[in-house]
Amino acid sequence: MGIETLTIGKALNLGLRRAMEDDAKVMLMGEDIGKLGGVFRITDGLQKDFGEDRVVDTPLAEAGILGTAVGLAMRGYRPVCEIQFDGFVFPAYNQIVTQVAKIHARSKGALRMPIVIRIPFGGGIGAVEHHSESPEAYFAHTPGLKVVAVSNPVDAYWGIQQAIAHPDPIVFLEPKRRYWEKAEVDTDATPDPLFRSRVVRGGDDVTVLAYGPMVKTALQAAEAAEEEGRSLEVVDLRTVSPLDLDPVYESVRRTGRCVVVHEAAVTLGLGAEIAARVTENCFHSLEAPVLRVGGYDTPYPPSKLEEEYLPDLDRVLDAVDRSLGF
Amino acid sequence: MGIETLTIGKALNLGLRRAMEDDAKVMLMGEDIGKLGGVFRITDGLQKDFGEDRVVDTPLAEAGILGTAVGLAMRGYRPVCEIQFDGFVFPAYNQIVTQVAKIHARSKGALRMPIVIRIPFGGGIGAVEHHSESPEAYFAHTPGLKVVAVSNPVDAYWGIQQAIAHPDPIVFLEPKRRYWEKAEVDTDATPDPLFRSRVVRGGDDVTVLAYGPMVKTALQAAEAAEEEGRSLEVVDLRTVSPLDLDPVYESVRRTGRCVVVHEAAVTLGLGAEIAARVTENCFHSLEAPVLRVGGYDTPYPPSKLEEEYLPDLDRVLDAVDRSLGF
Amino acid sequence: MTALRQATEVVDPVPGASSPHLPQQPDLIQLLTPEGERVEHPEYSLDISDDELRGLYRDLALVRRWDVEATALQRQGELGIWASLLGQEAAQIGAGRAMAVDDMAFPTYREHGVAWARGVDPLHVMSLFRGSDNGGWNPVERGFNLYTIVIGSQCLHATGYAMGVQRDGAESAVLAFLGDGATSQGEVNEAMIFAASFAAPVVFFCQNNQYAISVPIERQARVPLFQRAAGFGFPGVRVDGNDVLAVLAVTRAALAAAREGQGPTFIEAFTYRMGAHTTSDDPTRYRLASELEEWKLRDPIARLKAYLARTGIADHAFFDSVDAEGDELAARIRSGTLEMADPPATSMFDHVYAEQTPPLAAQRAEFVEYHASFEGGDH
Amino acid sequence: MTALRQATEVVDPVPGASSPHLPQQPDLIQLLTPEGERVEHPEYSLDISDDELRGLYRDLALVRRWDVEATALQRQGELGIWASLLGQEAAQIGAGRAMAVDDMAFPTYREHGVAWARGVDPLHVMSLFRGSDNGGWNPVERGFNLYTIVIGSQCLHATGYAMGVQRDGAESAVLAFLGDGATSQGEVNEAMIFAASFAAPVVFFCQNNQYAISVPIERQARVPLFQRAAGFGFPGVRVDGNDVLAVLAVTRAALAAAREGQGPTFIEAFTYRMGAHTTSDDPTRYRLASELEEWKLRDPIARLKAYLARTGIADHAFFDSVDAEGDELAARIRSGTLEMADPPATSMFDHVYAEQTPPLAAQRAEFVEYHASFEGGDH
Ligand SMILES: Cc1ncc(C[n+]2csc(CCOP(=O)(O)OP(=O)(O)O)c2C)c(N)n1
Ligand SMILES: Cc1ncc(C[n+]2csc(CCOP(=O)(O)OP(=O)(O)O)c2C)c(N)n1
Ligand SMILES: [Mg+2]
Ligand SMILES: [Mg+2]
Repeated sequence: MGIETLTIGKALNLGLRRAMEDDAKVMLMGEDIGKLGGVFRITDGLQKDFGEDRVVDTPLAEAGILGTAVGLAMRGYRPVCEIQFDGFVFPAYNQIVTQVAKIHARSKGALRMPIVIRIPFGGGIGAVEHHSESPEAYFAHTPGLKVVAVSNPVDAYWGIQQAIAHPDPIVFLEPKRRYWEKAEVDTDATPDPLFRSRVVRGGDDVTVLAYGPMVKTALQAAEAAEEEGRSLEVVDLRTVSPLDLDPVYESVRRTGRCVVVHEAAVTLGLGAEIAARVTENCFHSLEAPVLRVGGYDTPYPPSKLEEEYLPDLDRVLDAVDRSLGF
Repeated sequence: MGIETLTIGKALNLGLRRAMEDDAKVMLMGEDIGKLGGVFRITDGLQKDFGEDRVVDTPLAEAGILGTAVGLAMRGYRPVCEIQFDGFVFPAYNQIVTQVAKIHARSKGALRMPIVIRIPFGGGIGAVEHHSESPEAYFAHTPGLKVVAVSNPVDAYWGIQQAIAHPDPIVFLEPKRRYWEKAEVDTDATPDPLFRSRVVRGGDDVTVLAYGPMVKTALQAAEAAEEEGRSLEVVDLRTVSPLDLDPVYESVRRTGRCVVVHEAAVTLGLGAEIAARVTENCFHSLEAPVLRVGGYDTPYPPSKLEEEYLPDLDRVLDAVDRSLGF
Repeated sequence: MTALRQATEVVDPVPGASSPHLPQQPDLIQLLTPEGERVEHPEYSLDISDDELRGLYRDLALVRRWDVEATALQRQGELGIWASLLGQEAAQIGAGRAMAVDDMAFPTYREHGVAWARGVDPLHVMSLFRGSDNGGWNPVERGFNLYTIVIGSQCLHATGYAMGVQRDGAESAVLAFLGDGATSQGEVNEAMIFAASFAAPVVFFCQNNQYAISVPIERQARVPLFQRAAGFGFPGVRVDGNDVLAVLAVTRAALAAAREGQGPTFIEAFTYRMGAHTTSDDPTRYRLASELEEWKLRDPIARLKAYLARTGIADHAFFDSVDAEGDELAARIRSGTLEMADPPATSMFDHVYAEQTPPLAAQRAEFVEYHASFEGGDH
Repeated sequence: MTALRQATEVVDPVPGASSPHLPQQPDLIQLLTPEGERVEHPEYSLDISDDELRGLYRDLALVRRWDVEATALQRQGELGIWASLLGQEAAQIGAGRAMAVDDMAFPTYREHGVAWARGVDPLHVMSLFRGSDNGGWNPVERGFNLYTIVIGSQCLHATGYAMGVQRDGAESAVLAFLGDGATSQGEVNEAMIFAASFAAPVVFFCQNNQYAISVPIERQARVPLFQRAAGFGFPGVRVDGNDVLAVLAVTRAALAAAREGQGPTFIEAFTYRMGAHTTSDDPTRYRLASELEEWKLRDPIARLKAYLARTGIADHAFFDSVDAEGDELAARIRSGTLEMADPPATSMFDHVYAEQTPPLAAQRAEFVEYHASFEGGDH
């Protein structure tokens, strides 16, 4: 195909299509993913082309989707499950945590669980309750799962294919409010590996970490900071579990300061783990504690308040200031 | 009643009894809690004395237990739900996270959710899969819930009563492998408040934090350390959410070193949050990074390996050594 | 095994019928035909005054008018989203009006008609869809819970509430609303199991509007939904959900049975979602326009109007007055929505707990301080 | 509402029967009476050779012998816990022997009889209850999944596996095991919904042993469990679970129907847990000894033995040889269990992922280093 300008949504759609072409065992399952193409149209056109046996509109039951995916995986299929919105993954929680995550270990490797759980996550779209959640820490705390979050069309296109080809279960987080953001995707390129973080902007004063929708926010903050003469290094974590922090340690050893940004509630969000690890690994280089910018420890608020709840450029800069002022 | 020597299990039983006597709206719900008295006998004799309407053997469905508890709470009852083992709370996860935790906020305070979710948690009892889990971080990351963990008969006796009387939903963690440990309980005393941590042993060299079953382990480590001439201060966190860290900050500012111990997997376990906060609040006092001793990032292993998996005295001392050697 | 297979009736397209989603007569309880003819049913009769009949018409017309206004307000950017009840007015008004004052309803996100019948101010519902709050009426006071968006979760709440009613020795009943899609959720089935086990005074009122967003009912169930209940040990009935009289009669009977200690009932109100799933939805992707056309012939309001007009129970003046009242209501909803103040930002910290925690209080204080810092205009 | 109420049959203590848990004849499929009389059933016949009959007896006797040995080993501290199948041998052997080689079973934690029938080495089962691993046989190879301990979760796996069978165009079927208590889990009901929706080749085999630990079946269901299936749109049958011949016939028929594309069946095997729930349980707290005594009269092994002996299909020599074989098996299980090596500690790190992660590899390395430090004997 060569180089194309794609939105994140379209990149996912094409990535799914390519994965289905490459491997006849790949199946999509979920609510409204067939004729409707999913509420975000990520699976648009796929049922038409691959048939109802490979793009399955399921009954309205998330435990059912994940539980049958387990059986399908045992039978050699590679189910890609769409959870319609982040807040609706919880009925499937038992299957994910006690089954999907544990079956490889339970069977001492005899059974693989190449299941991808696609979740459009995060807020900022003016939605009603349960449509703006960031549940990644629940999964990252669960051994046996892997968790990735994409932030741009290139990673979306390749990441979904890599996740589907991967032998372990992956929670694949899609930044729903960025679905419509565009970039050039070279479909002939060699992609970066899935489980690697990436420095997306070099800088010297403070290391800022983000993933998914917050990468853009972090980059905006870096631009604004530049105008004030401050140089932020921005890392797109890309992989939430396992964490790939070696490039972060390297960066923090240089900058001496670190700020982590995510939408999830700050308490026991990814920032907690990253702060603990960065402090352990860079103790003597740190000139300030790792600071965290996240959602407040409240339920996601009604949408009229979401701009106050979500980390934005200003809150990132405020943390940068506090770090520099420490 | 005065002073009695009670096991944790018996203290809980008496505390439940007293709560039921004090308030006719208190109800117990769960699997096998009636005639059997629960698989750990914590509710022994209560159905006989309070009847089947107040001590309810439910159908075998955890979502059902929590979901009906929500309705009962709306109707003015105070349901105390027993989850038979930690690993079986996950079918109720949706109700806990999307309903129990959010209804107070959703209703702007019009509805209260005075629900207690009792969970015997943690390992060390030689059980099969799913009977040894430590799910506290999942709940502590969920705004709207409160989470406490008791470590001794006194806190068990008072804590369960305080939790039941409290207006917010509380995940009440009982250290199952310590159910049979005894202590004197003065049932006429004035109890400590529920949401406060407690220094249970004074010391100068390293601050060691633990909760639930690990408090005993931490105390054992402190004793062993003393023989080697090291003085550990041990804090029983007691409340896992909200955290009560002021006494910890005070301690760490004195010792300059901190070790957190829990059975849950280290990644995104409570140690992560505590490390982040302690570092933020005691940055200039810390002489070593906060170190964490926890379960490995693996599923809880088959019981023949649980002693290797669980933090023990030696692993705590090893972390203390590493902290002192930093 | 053939004998076994026979035992169950599978929903196959009715031969000769143009849509698989049309009501199948044998099971369907009806008191008013699509043409507006009053018919008798051997088990369900309805004693109803002319005043009450006009009241029902007024309810139906006003909630439809509200719905139209809300859809318009959403299109104009005043609501984040709107879940239309178009076509389901009779099911909702029939059910809502069957309730006694002390009864309690547990709605989904679409029960605006029930909210209306329970006396909830439409502006409370608008504030939810506008994103100002999550509804904000007092559920217990109104006998009408807040909208529940996680599919099916409210069925367990309803059952638990009914267990509380039982324990109180109260003579009231609980009405749990759910959609056809919701019947596939584990929690909904657990609710029926608990309700049966405890003989709880709860009635499950399922609006089978033929779709869960794009997914047709055949994906959720291969046999009529009302038959599900028998498997759990309590009665299920299918009522013409576009017939407000039948819905009223059937729901009244079920609630009465519940109050009398006879336990749960499952009501399948056979109806049709005449609009999109929500304003974000595009039904042309998954259903034929002809299906909608056929259902328009069964419109729940038209048939009552025809009946009232033909029998003379209502005249032009009445219908005109309802129209005028509808316009007033719409105007009030519009201006009320436009004037709705945004909630104070600190409110998100204030209702997380009944007893605030020190760390959250500290977060709130930081939040206030942080925002105050902007007043200085530093950033 | 009385007409509605009539529609469902409630499980009430059978008048005159001494226990509510005794089989009610009208529904129960039986081919061999408790007294060991062969009877005919209008729908189910069984063509079975004498060799096969003796084989079934051998299976029943050997799995009971295994069970006795395992219980003893637990008492002696060699197992952490044991879940006895006592009383349920016929249900399990009948079901297990009904399966074809390519069929796949999804057990709970109690299906030792099915494991036996599938050729799983008993020592694999022992290693789970000993705490050495979680079973460790290869599920797909053996057509027998690992034990699943979270109640009901395996029913969805079975349904998904059956959906895979469908997609492969394979001629095989899936057997999902569950208990009576499990029928209350949302996931189990979702499994039935998915199975019905996709007409998946899965048979739900429910051993109604009357109790979920201490909770009697009446708490889970007010009507016979097999009736649940009709509500989901597929057939349900109740078979005498202590009659190995009836179980075999009924399960064979259901699996054949599944293979032929006729979709799911629910089988309720009406039986009784003659022992404790597990070795940790104390049934005297919740049930009367007299109930057990009555069920002893329905013992699944005694009735087959009586039949074989009376008809001369088997003689003393045969029964003696099975006893001897049982003792050998028990000895092998005992010595195998005692000799079982503990797993290497590092194994807990090695199977978390198919592709190990760097942080976990690092944790493993630290673990190894930490333990090596003890060799020096420092602590
Ligand atoms: C647990 C859960 N999963 C998914 C959704 C997203 N969702 C919202 S409405 C809907 C369809 C509901 O269909 P139905 O129960 O028939 O009700 P209707 O919308 O037709 O009134 C879905 C899938 C949700 N709200 N909750
Ligand atoms: C989800 C879940 N909740 C609770 C338990 C604890 N538990 C183990 S066995 C059991 C009873 C199961 O009863 P039933 O389904 O009838 O099977 P049986 O043990 O009688 O064979 C319970 C409650 C569990 N294993 N899983
Ligand atoms: Mg619907
Ligand atoms: Mg049972």
